[in-house]
Amino acid sequence: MFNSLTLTIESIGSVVVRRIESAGRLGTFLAQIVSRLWGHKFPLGETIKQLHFVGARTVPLILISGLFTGMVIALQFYDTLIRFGSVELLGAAVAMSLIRELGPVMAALMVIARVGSATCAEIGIMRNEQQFDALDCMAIDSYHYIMLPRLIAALIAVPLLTALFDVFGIGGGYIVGVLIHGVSEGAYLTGMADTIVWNDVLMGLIKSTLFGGVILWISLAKGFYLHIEQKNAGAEGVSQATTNAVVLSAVLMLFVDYIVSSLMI
Amino acid sequence: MKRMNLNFIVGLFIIAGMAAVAYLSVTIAGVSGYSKDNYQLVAKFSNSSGLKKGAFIEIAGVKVGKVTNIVLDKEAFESVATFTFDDDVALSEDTIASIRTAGILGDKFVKISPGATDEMLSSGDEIIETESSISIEELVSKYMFNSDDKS
Amino acid sequence: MIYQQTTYLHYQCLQLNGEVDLHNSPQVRKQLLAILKKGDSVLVDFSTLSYIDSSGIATLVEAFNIAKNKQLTLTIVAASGGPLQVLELTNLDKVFPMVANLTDVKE
Amino acid sequence: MTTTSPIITVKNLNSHYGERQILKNVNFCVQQGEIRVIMGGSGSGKSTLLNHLLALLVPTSGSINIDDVDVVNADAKTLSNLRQKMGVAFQGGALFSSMTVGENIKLPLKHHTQLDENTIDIMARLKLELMNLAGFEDLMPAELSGGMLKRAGLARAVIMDPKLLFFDEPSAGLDPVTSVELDELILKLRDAMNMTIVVVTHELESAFKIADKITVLFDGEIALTGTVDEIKNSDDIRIQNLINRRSRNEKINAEQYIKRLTTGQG
Repeated sequence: MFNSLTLTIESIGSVVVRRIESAGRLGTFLAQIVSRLWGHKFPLGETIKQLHFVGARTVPLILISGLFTGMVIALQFYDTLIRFGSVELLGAAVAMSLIRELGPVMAALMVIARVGSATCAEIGIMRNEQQFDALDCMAIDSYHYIMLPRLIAALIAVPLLTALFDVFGIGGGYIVGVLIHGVSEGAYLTGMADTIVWNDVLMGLIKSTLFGGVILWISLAKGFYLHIEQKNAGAEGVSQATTNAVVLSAVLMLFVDYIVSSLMI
Repeated sequence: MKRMNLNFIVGLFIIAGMAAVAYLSVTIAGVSGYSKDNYQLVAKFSNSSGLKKGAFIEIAGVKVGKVTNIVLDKEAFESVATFTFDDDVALSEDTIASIRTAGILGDKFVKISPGATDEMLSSGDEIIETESSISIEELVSKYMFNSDDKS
Repeated sequence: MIYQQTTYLHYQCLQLNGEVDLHNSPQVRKQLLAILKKGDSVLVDFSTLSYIDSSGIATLVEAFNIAKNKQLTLTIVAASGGPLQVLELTNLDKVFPMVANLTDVKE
Repeated sequence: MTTTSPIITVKNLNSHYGERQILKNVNFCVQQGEIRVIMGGSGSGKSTLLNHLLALLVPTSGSINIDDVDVVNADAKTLSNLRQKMGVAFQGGALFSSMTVGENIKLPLKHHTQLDENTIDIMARLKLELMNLAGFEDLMPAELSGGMLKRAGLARAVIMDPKLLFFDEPSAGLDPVTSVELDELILKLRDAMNMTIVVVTHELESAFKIADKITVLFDGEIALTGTVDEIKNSDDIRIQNLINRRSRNEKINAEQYIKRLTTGQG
């Protein structure tokens, strides 16, 4: 009885210790990457490659999901606003919710699904195949050569993807509100313009930049520390690490979302 | 060739993204590099409850400016609002500024009723005649009180 | 200096000294390409060369190819020891014209 | 071999993985120009030893000196300089899957030298020729077989003409012919480039063929370091078992055996 109690306490303790260690690793990992901004030649070629992967190739997904998100919220708001007789607020409502909240969050979720998971798996496989050992042995700094370009690419690409998401979402809202339900075009567009201020757009941009950073940070770290954090270093380890990365970056993203919202509203 | 192709696609993406950001901030949020010339007037209200920074200023239902600042005059305990008008809107000294509500539950805005004198207000001047917010609660309680009185 | 340049018959003779490696092979390359640009054939004298790495070999390959396209020659003189083994390892001893002594060079 | 000071000196090396001790007081030297084979079965600690030599792991105690650099305590700059003089061929090649074979091989040169693009291209092709990989330059690693990957990894390892080459399991997973070719290549590299080569393997045949000296590891301890003949004539029963490919038929302690089977401890 006493024995099992000590065992339980011990195992709880070790879980706590592991969590704290893991958080510490994430922190030092980020600090290492950021420190490579100074005193090194900026890895432009790799960053462009990553902008292509993170940004350009995510655009179709962003456009489609943006369009449908805009259509759905326009439909929902239309149904709500019509009961209060204020459908002229539709444009404002759609744009406001997209620009401030839904755009950044939905675009980030798309980036997690497409880029975060793939990146974590790729980095994990690189770890498994000793590619990081090889980089070390060639005296090539992995933080500088592998991590930094990906993080920078995300910081640039995710806000742009979010803006595209917003614009297509507004377009989707226009289709549902104006073309299908006959809200006047003027009301939809000027309603938007009258309500949205620069602060709203800025909030969206700040959020999406941070989300981009968080997603790549977590995904890179979970892949990079695969050999430390996973019991099974093989294919199972990669899949487990990817799952962890997706879940953690999604949760952390929403946390950051709340913090930024509460600071800026 | 392959490299150029990659740069081209990335360039295209950046341009499209920037265009989207520009659309959101310029067309929708109304931020513009060149600001339309404007001038400021101040107005004091005994109560500006519900009026917010950024609220519209209308003349005859047309938007002519925005409320850019609201502070408390700490001596007179009055609300001092700063109005920013487009330059082509000229107002005379006996202009009346009143805080109104759009619809029953809508936003507060400022309604300007132009005066008739030849003396024009210039930047920094004060609109003397103002009408403060009327809250529904006050209206309702006034009505209730009056009806109580009668009975 | 990593090389000395002399004139031998109608050749420009580039004598390599000591060790040719990643750091000084660009100098050798520059000089070799300059000679070939002027339209002279080259002798590369290995007699005082103790070590040549693959960047040096790659430089010779590039120069040899340019020489061939201009109907000039690039001849290796007095290769022995390590440098010769490197040429053998890469099978270039069968590609470059090689002579044992400067005196063996034909006019 | 030369009698100058050794290029690698390992003294009293101890290493732990968690609680478990992997290396126990390992001592050995490798001379310049030598081909040293580190041999041992799986779990003998040979891979751990290699990782220590490559400064990828930090030992519990002991010192490693490579080319007059204290590897354990070296700062980043010194280590980076040393590593540019070392080449490492990993077991599976460890090529980057997002780059072509050619780009992979040129990577160290692009990073560490200011050589002309033409020179770099020719150097890479020279090494590919050497590894019998001519014409595979523009393929992606995923399109190569295991043996090709290994050779491409070797090409990358020697692209900078290192003084010192480490080779992890050269013949593992290769057909006998390719394996023999690789052994010959290792000998040629040493002779032509005067490289010091450290090979980690469990293959006896190739070890006997290429080694100047062999260091045999058992359970994290050095059983013997010696020439091929010394190893062959060793009367250490474990080494004889390894040579004759006999299984480890240690004497069974019946009581402990039953305990292990039933409780998983002991």
